[in-house]
Amino acid sequence: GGTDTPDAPTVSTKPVSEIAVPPDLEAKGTLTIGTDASYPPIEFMAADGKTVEGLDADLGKALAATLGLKAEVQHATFDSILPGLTTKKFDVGMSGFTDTKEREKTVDFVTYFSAGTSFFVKAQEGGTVVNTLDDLCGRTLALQKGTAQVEDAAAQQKQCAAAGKPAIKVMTFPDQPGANLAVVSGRADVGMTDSPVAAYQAKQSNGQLAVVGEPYGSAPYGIALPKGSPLATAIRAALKALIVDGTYGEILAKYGIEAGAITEPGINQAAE
Amino acid sequence: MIVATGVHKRYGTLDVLKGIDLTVQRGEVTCLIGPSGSGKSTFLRCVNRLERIQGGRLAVDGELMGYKTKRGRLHELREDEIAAQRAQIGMVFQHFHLFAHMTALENVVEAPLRVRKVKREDAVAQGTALLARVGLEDKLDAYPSQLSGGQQQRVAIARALAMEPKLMLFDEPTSALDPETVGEVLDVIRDLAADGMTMLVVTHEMGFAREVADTVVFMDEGRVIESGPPDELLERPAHPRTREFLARVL
Amino acid sequence: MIVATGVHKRYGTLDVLKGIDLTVQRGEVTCLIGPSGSGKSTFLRCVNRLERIQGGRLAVDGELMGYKTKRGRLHELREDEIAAQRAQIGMVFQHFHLFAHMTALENVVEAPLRVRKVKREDAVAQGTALLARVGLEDKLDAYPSQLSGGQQQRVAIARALAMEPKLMLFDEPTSALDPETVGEVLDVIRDLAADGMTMLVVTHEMGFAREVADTVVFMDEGRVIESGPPDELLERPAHPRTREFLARVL
Amino acid sequence: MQPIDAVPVRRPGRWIAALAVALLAAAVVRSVATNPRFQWDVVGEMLFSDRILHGLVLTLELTVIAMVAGVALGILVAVARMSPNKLLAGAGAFYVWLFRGTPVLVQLLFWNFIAALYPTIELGPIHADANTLITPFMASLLGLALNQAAYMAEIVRAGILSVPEGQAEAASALGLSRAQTLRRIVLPQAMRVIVPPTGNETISMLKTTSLVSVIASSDLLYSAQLIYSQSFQQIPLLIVVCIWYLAITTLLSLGQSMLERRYGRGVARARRETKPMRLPNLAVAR
Amino acid sequence: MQPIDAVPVRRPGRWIAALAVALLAAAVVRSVATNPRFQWDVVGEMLFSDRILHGLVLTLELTVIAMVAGVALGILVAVARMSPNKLLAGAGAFYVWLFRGTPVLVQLLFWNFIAALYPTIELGPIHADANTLITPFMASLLGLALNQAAYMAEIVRAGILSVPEGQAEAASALGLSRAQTLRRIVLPQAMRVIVPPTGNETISMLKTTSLVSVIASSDLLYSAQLIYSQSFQQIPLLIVVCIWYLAITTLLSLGQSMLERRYGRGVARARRETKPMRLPNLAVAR
Ligand SMILES: Nc1ncnc2c1ncn2[C@@H]1O[C@H](COP(=O)(O)OP(=O)(O)OP(=O)(O)O)[C@@H](O)[C@H]1O
Ligand SMILES: Nc1ncnc2c1ncn2[C@@H]1O[C@H](COP(=O)(O)OP(=O)(O)OP(=O)(O)O)[C@@H](O)[C@H]1O
Ligand SMILES: [Mg+2]
Ligand SMILES: [Mg+2]
Repeated sequence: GGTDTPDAPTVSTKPVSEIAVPPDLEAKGTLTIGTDASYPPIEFMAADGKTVEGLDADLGKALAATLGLKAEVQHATFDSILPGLTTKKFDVGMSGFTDTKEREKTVDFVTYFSAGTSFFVKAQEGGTVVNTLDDLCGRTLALQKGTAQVEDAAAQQKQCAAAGKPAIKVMTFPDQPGANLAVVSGRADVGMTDSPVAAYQAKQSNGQLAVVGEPYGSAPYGIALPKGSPLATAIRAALKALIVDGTYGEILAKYGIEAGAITEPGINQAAE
Repeated sequence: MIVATGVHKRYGTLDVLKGIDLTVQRGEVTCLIGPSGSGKSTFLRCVNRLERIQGGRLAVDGELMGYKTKRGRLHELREDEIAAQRAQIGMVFQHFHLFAHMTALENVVEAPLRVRKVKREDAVAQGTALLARVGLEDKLDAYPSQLSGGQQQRVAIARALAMEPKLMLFDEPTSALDPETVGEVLDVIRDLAADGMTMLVVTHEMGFAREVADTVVFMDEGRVIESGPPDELLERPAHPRTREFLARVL
Repeated sequence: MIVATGVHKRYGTLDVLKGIDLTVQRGEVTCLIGPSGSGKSTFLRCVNRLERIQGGRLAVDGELMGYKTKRGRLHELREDEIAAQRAQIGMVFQHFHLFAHMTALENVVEAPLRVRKVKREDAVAQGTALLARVGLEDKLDAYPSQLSGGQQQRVAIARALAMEPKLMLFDEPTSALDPETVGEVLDVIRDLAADGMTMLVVTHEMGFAREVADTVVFMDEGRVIESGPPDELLERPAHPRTREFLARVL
Repeated sequence: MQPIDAVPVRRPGRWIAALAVALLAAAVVRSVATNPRFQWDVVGEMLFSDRILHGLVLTLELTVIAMVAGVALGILVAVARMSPNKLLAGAGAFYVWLFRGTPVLVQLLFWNFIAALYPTIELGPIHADANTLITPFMASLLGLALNQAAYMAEIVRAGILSVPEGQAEAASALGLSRAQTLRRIVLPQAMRVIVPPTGNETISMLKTTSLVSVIASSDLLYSAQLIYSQSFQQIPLLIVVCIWYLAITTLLSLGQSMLERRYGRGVARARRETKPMRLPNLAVAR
Repeated sequence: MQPIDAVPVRRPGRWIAALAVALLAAAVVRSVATNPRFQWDVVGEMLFSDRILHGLVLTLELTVIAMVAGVALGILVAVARMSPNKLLAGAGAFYVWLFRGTPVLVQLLFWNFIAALYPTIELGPIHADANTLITPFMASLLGLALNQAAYMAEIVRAGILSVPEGQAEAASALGLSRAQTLRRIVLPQAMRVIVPPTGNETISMLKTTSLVSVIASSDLLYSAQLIYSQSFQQIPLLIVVCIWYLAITTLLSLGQSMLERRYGRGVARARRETKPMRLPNLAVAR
């Protein structure tokens, strides 16, 4: 497979003056965004090894511009982004975070995208067929550490037990490539990840992986902010402006993930 | 007991033994003397095949060391066959080389237990008796580092005797000892001689050689210069080199 | 040069020196003899303060070793002051203790360069001369491991002399050597004596003591038993313990 | 006897250093104990939680088995490297080069996902599905032990070289075989040199086992990471991990000094025991 | 001279072993070269790609700086541990315990996220924002070097203990100060024992640097991981990583043997050189 590097994003740079930016941020002049650039197409490292690209990078730059700030997109490991908000290393975290109740205990989210979860398996004749979460019982499932699917799998585990079916054997890998390799090598039967990611890696894998079944759920992606940050309303307003002026739609189209577009951003909208 | 004819030994390009002819009769004590570097230690090491020889023939008790003759040709012996030959020859080194991690008794019983496969209780009984014989009945459980040089060398002698060798080789057994403890070790060797053990002793102690040896052999530059009964060789050396050497050490 | 009065030294609960009184005059050679464990080495080590003493007074060239007197009280010296005292006393060890990673010349010039801060070219010139004096002009660049025992000990003597000491201490300088090389080292010490160097020599070589010593001191069990000119002490010892010891070593 | 009643040298530097260290220690302890960000309540709660203890057990299992196998194989490799047989010596050197030269991480991935390269393994009569032949636990052990063996081989070789040649020679002269000489005479004495770096290696291994996370095995550290990736209590969970590691390291260090004493038998001179190596006291101001 | 013209002992085991090793090697090479799953074309393409080379540079930088700092600090800690001064000795022992006892990963996280615990750092006159004072590169260095120093301290201590006491004593008797004795006499001779395990440690460090990925610094391995997380070419990229590590390990091993020769000066006896330690040839069937 090759590496598709989309053209530089076209971003509306016109500040929306009526949005109130917290004074300390205004003084600093830059919005520092933490992201783990190993999750294409949501975010990934450009071929130069320094620039972060993908939905979150482009949208983050557009949001900063709207707020009259410069954007600084910093690569960090997924685990370290939310703690980095507490230490003020980052102003916001944009790394395809699914807004969950559990996470809302420590941070606030401005929702900006709606992703389902897709199943993927090794592409082969008569391979594993998984259509719904219930089909997971008794199978070996490969996941990436810290993703929302880890919680989904734990919930489904209880369902399997309640239905008297065999348990899911969950393997949790530190990164998504590890989970993918587990599926390719037959170590795991099936993998589960956000739909846009699943589609992207099926395309990149040279026919080794295939997306199967129907995506389930529609969990919102959220921009993470320190708990109680006044920046939340500002970001929501800026995002709303980008949706209205069409910049939002352009960015999604660029990565072929228009399916996940939302119309009304919210704050802390995790599903029960 | 030892019959060496024309023994040659080379290290790389250095000829160390240039044709040694030497015979040691059963029950005899032979002392080997000569200046430093003359090849005395090397010859001793050849006798029990710690070194291979490059020419000549070397037999102990009628067996070639390291070879057997089959259909008129020499065949090298295997490791285990050489080990069996070595087990019949006791060797006492200048620096004792006691096994540092074992007590005196453990040093003595190690080879009987592992090589002769003696039962442990028999080996311990024999080892205790041997250590008593060299005057160390109260040092059975001492580690080498807790013993004086003279005591260590006596343990080394007991260790060699434990294999019930036919022949004992001594390489300057007293030259690493302080003057006061030399006597202890020489006494033990004197006793062995009195018991009829066949021995080849490299030594610088001329008084001892004169008293105990049946034959004294003088070596220089890898050759045997002359040999004979001690009072003859030490008092009336035939060869000028022998005379020169004796003048220096006596 | 050395004045020791009532020197006591303890290791833990073991009294090693039990009141040593001993005087060495400038330009004199004193030989210290005595059985193993009598405390000869310990006394030597106290003289240049490699060990502290627990009682008595020990002065070299009029200075207390390790202390100074200020307003009637003893004050301990600092490390660097003790090092300066030591630099005036040359010591030669039984096992040479040459610096293994340095050539003969490097061994000799090390202390002049670092302690006396002599210029390198001067140190090298002096070191070369000293090594020539002990007969090693052709071994300047040899490492200790490439030298025989006798050669190593001569380098050790040159190394001590390079600090131009007022006093030389020798601890059994020949007892780790093979009999043929003992002579080389004794010759060097003999020359030093002839040049008027003050020396305190622990030795087992009675012949040498008789020839070179001005005074022979016999020690046993941490005490000086008797002392006197060599022909007197060695031929007509007053004390039965001296007689017994001499009977064993001579 | 005239006693020596001397005024000791004044060492103000030493006192200042002592005071500084004491003050620093007090400040650190106070700050750590009172800083709420350490969340000591969570630490107490998680220390004996099931998931952490399960991780701990895997860590210990892997450490013990991998070290034992690594030491055993390391001895074989060291002996092979020192063999007079050129082929064996070459094979030993190659082994050390290959396994020291590649990261354990890659070795773990290789063994676990070998099926991605070789879906079935054929070794003469054996013909098996790679994934059933090599379970993830097996893969962890293979990765860790084979790697460790390469490092141990170097340590064992240094140990063997430290035993004076005379020892092996004396054993040969007594008629002991080469194998007996190695096992009874050379190795026990080499242990004195082998044990301290092996202690280092064991303590390292304890932490290295956490690399098995790349093949989705949950050792102590990865268990904690999995927990905090959901609960965001990163700091207290890492403290829990450190407490366990420190506890085990303490035990291992004790074990090490016991082994050192055991193999020091007969080596330390009696008089040495009362006289430890004295060393320049560099760091103290004069 | 009567020559010895003897029939050598037959060693069929040795020949069979040679054949087996040769066959095995051939099979492995063939299989690796022809298995398309290794994607050798990608390996060739990526080996000198910019991102990989950048990662390589960071790996080398970190390894060199962390090892140099670790060795220097390790010497200080070792000397402190062996000091007659109780306080210093205790501080040294505590240092080794703490840093060997906690995983480098946690230490790296600690330094990088120290701001989570102490948002501003106040050290007397210095008063700074933790995040600006400690950059990720600084954090990486602190974590790696402080940890390495603990392991090096043990190695240096073993080295110092291996130098015969007589050497330090002879130096004192000549009037050298304690510092001079340590620097000029004891340490140079200790190097012989220090160098081989330090080689092990350096080669380890090369790989340990990849832990800095937890603070998002892209060393060699993490650069490869970032690339394959997008391009899905995990196997060939890991091969690229291994090739680089093997190349550097080879260079380091050469450097190590040069150092060993340098510090072996004067130690090997002239006659030893022609007579290496002979070892039982265990693994060969008789
Ligand atoms: N392993 C070896 N490699 C090279 N040369 C050696 C070896 N062993 C001995 N030699 C050389 O062989 C010669 C004879 O040595 P050997 O030790 O047999 O002499 P020696 O008569 O025992 O002397 P000494 O009285 O000093 O023990 C010497 O020149 C020595 O350097
Ligand atoms: N560092 C030490 N710790 C404990 N005891 C010691 C120490 N050094 C020496 N001794 C003891 O002090 C006593 C005197 O030892 P010293 O070495 O001075 O004797 P010596 O007369 O030189 O004997 P030798 O002729 O054997 O060298 C001995 O009993 C010895 O065991
Ligand atoms: Mg010899
Ligand atoms: Mg003495």
